[in-house]
Amino acid sequence: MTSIGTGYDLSNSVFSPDGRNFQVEYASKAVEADGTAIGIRCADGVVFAVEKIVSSKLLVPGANKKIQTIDKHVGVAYSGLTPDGRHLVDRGRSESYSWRGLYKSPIGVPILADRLSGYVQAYTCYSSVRPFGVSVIVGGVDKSGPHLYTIEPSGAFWGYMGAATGKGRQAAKSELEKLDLPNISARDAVKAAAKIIYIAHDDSKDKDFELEISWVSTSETGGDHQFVPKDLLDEAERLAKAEDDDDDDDDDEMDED
Amino acid sequence: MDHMPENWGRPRSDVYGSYQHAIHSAGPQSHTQVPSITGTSVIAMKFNNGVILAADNLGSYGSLARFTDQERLIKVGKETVVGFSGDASDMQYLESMLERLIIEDNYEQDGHNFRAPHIYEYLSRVMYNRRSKVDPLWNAILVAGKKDDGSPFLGYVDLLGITYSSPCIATGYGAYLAIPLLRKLVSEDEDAKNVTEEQARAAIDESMKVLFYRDARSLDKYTVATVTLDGNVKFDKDVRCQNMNWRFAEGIRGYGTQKQ
Amino acid sequence: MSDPSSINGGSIVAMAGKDCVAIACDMRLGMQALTVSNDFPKIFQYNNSFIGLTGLGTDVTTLSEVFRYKVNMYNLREERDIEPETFANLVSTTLYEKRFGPYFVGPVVAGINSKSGKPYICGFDLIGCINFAKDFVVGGTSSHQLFGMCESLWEPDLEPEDLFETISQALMNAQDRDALSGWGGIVYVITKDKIVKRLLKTRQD
Amino acid sequence: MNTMFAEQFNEPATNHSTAAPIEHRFNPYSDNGGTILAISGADYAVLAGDTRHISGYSINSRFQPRVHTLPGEKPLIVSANGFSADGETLVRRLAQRVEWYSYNHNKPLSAKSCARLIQTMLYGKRMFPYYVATILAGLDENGRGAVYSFDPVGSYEREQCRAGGAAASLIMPFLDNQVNLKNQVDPATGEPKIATDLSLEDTVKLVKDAFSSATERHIQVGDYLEIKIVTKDGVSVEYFPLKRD
Amino acid sequence: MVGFSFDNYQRNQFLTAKGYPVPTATATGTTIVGCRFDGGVVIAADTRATEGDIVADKNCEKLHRMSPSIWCAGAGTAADCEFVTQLISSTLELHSMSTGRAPRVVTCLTLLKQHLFKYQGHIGAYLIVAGTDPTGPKLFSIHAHGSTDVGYYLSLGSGSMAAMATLESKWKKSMTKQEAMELCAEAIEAGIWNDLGSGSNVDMCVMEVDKPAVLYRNYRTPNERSTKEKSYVFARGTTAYMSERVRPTVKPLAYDIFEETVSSTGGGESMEIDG
Amino acid sequence: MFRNSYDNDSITYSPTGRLFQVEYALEAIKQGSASVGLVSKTHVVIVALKRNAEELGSYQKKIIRIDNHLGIALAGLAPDARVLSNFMRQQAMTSKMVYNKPIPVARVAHEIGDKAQKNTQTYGRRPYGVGLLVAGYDETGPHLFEFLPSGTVLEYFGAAIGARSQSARTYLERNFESFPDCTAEELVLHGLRALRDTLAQDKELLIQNTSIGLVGLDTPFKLYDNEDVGEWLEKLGDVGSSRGRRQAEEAEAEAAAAAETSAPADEDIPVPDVPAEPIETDD
Repeated sequence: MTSIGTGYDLSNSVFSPDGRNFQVEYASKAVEADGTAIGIRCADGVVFAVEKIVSSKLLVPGANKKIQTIDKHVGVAYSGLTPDGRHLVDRGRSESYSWRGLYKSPIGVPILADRLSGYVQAYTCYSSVRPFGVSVIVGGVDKSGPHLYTIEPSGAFWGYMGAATGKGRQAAKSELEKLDLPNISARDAVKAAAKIIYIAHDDSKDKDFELEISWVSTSETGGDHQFVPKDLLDEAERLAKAEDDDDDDDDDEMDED
Repeated sequence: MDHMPENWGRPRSDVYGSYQHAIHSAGPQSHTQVPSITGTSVIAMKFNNGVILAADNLGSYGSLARFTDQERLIKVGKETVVGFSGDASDMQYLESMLERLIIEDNYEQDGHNFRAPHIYEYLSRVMYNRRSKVDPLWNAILVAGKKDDGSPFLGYVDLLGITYSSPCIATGYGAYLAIPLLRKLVSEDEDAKNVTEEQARAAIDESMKVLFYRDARSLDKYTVATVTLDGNVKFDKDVRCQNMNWRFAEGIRGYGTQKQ
Repeated sequence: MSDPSSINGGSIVAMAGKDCVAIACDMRLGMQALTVSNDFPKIFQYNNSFIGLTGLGTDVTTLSEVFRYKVNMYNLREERDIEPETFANLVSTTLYEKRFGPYFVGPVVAGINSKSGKPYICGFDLIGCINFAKDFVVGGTSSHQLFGMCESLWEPDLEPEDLFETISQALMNAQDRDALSGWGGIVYVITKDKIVKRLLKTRQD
Repeated sequence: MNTMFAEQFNEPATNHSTAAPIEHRFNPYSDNGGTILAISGADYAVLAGDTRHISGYSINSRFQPRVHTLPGEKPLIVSANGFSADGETLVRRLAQRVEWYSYNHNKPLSAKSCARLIQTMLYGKRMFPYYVATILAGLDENGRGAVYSFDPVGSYEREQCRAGGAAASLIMPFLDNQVNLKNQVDPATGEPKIATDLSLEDTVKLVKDAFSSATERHIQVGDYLEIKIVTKDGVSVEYFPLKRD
Repeated sequence: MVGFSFDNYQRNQFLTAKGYPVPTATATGTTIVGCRFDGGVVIAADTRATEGDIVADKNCEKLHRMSPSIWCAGAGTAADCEFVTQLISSTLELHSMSTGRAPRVVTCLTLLKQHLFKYQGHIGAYLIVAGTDPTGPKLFSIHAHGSTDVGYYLSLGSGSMAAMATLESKWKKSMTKQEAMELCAEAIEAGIWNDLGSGSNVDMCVMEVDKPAVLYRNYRTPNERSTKEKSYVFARGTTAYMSERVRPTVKPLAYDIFEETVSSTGGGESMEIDG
Repeated sequence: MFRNSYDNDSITYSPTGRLFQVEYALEAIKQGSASVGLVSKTHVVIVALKRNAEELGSYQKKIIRIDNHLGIALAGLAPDARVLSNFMRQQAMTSKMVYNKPIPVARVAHEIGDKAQKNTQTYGRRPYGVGLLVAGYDETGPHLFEFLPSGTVLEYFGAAIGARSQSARTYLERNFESFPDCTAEELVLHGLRALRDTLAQDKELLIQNTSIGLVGLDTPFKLYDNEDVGEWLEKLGDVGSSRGRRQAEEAEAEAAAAAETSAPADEDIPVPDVPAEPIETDD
């Protein structure tokens, strides 16, 4: 790393001679350390899934949600510093709340993603703040259809049909590419998402994890962002496990289930 | 041709009286002190398995029956119904506030949902604070649903921030015409335990009919909403007054001494 | 500003007992908050009928003279005493005659019918609507207080001496909570053949 | 809404020729009836109120309790009566202030201090007052019953007993007479009677009679009587039916 | 009627101008109803008279007899109801003596409305007029300004809407006497329980064709006061007084007895003239 | 402790994406005495060890009542906890005033989490130096949350923070499966046993140094201090440090935990300094 010791990486809003903002890059490291999060844009909606690393068996299963809701119709999943993620979600909520106050209608997902990325970008511009240590997948259904975006710590945002971030993003991305996007149904996308999280999970590094899946779909949830029903989650997890076992039978010892 | 755009589409001044320009030219310091499009009574009562309420579908502009498809009962959250009488624009403002309240409540999806007492308290604070600014929201509101202990809840709040609960409540003319009928069934909370949903519905229908007979700003088309203790909310829309009787008027001639 | 019937202040109460009635008044005459006199009795006797007149001082005096005149005329025409019932109707019509320019008074009548021996009490509004009562009637600026007192203290069939205690306590405690009444009290306890008049010992403020 | 009746019955001779336009001014106050009554004794205090809630000539609710218990280990009871929206708000805000007091000072608020706090809160709205007659009841530092009464802008006084609200003027002289034995002399000596502490049982009887009498003569009083009693053991409640017409 | 005297009018106008508001008379918040049935008509009223928020009379009479078969229920200013019905009642009596026939209800109605109209609403009487005459049972209402109305069922007063709600929901075209009586009683009770201006008891009057009217004073009494917890009779001597004067009741025609102070008791002799 | 250039403030990432200032704030918690929390199906218990600054000094308040249904136990900078508890009380009262509803435990816990996060992203502030165990009972049941200065808020069946809390955690991990069916009393005793494991060698649980908070179904938050603790300690029986009794493997775990703590956690430092970096950059 050429950054250390140069002094150009000690403050936000400072470029190095070769035009890099190291603090933003370091923030991305925080993202890479956290569990995988993915988003899938399907035929009439969006599916989110996260791999929640279980650091203690005293944690209450199912209680510490990582996927959050920004508005009725918008969900968000992220990897990185969870408190930073909550901060950004808070900002998203007030954007969408004030939009409703002004226009008496739900905010469009592209506009929301645009405003959020602007907010994130602002945190790269000043020495008095630090960049967000999260990479955010935000998606939902509005009157122009389903949308899925990721927002990077730099404030850059892109639209996706399938997005992944966190530790296992590489594996997840290659799996996402195999899907028939965006024609996949919401239900199939849920099952696919479960499978991808299981594949992306690295058993050698993290012992235990919890799967969390939510969706927004015109046909399944009436356009509202909700966690998927328990039976569907169980089924998706069962299928994912079965497949994961098949794949990994040779090279991995399965001892946790 | 009237060249003043603000007059277009208004009721004719020679028939309905001139438009109150004070409303239009109100400056930022001047608060709306007069309701314009209004809805009349909302009536409600508890029964053994919940609360039932009704409001007709008329939006009046003074004495003009301006809108005949005004919905004044709304579902808020999962198991609460709020009924509005009074100014329609203030009602819509409150509606949007409640919608956003519920959206905020659903952010966490953590099993906590606002129920009737919480929505009622919120509305009460909003109404009282606005009256304290001498800038009231010109409504009388009923909130119906479940209490925290699972029993039926019914509460009233109005433009002054006055609040009270009772097993039967009605706003507007309903307080004079419907309450005597409803109170015969449920004078206290205990009485509600002996009233079935069918009996309650019959009493509500009867009251709406009496209101249509005697309240000049009412309509014979109304909505009935029922909240049951299992958390269900049922809306029955476009209900019509049944078995009305106007024919006895045929037997009446004049106002006293006229021959039959 | 206070209405005309509470410029001068004053209170009156009448109660029925067992073969007896009592009527009592305060002694105050004021000009708004200023007390002018503590010797302004408001009960007048015509034959065996008693009337208590509260309200505008001038009307109290005027009406007491009007009634004296009218009762005297009745006596001369009819050659008999006036009964309380008849007197009550006389009061009523006299007041209603001034329907659109009323005397500002709230009269109370009490007496015992000389034929039947029955106690009779009644009250009026300022235009002569009679309020027939079996228990008690009140009037004047402390009428609210008197209603509360009488409703709590009164009970049926009180003997004359008990009736005196009850009506006196009602009057005194009521007028103590009214700035416009007080400064003494007079109580008449009337039985078929005896009239007991007592001047109460009360606060003088 | 009751102006309808006022026009019909109270003002038949309304002058129709007034040229001024009809002005719909918003009046931020109204009257919701209700009567309250407090009596303090040697080791108790009683605060009672009817439960009828009215607007104009209508009964809004037959059971809307208006006597509130403040939070804390040594509870105080309070009722603010008149314009019910102001009354409810005052009591709720007071309850929160009392709770903050116990957080900040690690001890319950005494009756005396609570009375002063109420004064501050009432006077704080001197120019837009809470339209209420307020009574506070509890036990003082020595365990004696204490009753404080307040006017709408915070003038207050500790008293033996006090009635407030719609029928206060009917009840107050009765209390003077029966609690403080005003205008009574001892028949044996001719000396004025000296008031002594009433037993709790007698007090409750007196309260019931005061209210049943007020119900007879005041149209706003009725339905139920709620009697709250503070003793060193806490607050107990008793209900008593009143006439409903 | 001799007519009203306006002697005090100017003085009172002066007082009003100085800012003293005119005190209100006993204005009865009231519930009154009337209802026809097959072969007759029934009217009913509550019995509460109020002065502001205070109950002035717990059991007053709001049903007034106009003629043996015509009765009138009154709401509004109590004195006006009392005196206007008295006045028209005597006019009717004279009329019927002059014609030798029982008065008709429409005659009563016309006399009342003409009188009230003349006074332009200043006589605050709101009346329900009912009765039977050779043309059958009749039921009317009159407002203070003199307008009248005909109906099968009517209600008036501050509790009129509570009563009307009951009537509208329970009334039917053909009813028996008993049904009509129960309906009216229930309508009045609706006023008693729901309207603060109405209370106490139900008075009722039933008028059937070819029968004398029957008055049911206190037809229902749902508001008896329960006994008090304590008795408040004072020990004799509890009230201190400064002086006492005892006199016998006044003896007939001996007016100068005022000048004497007689301390004996003993009953007076009653006069024979009244006998 | 070595000093690097990335730990001067809370708004600078290290090249590996860490926030040292925030991590140091987490260390501050370990300077405080231990607090332990645990949950059954119906109740939550928080217990805490109090310290006094010197022999004659009073003991530090460790458990704070927030509302009828809610309380917190703290470890670390007590003044910071006071600020946070006041904020929580404010939130709880607002909820009661505006919604007539006791504030949901999860929501108030996240409120302080979000508040703490802001201190980690803006220059001129320092992260809070206190960890909290938020215990409460609401309509979704009993809840126990651990709040950390990073803004992290997680829900646990059982949690321990503060000096030597690893020992308590070990106890909790070994026993937590039995917690759900515990009565309130059993739960308190479990809590005390876990707390006992955090004691220094020669110390024992006394009525002066033990605080217990209990809340749950039909049980408004009840704080036991001083004399009130006596009966609980009697029920507990053995109040001494369990170090002497500890088995070898546990001693090992303890050693590891002690290694984590960079400064010796002396019992007589009530408000510990953050080692290496004094917190003088505060605003």
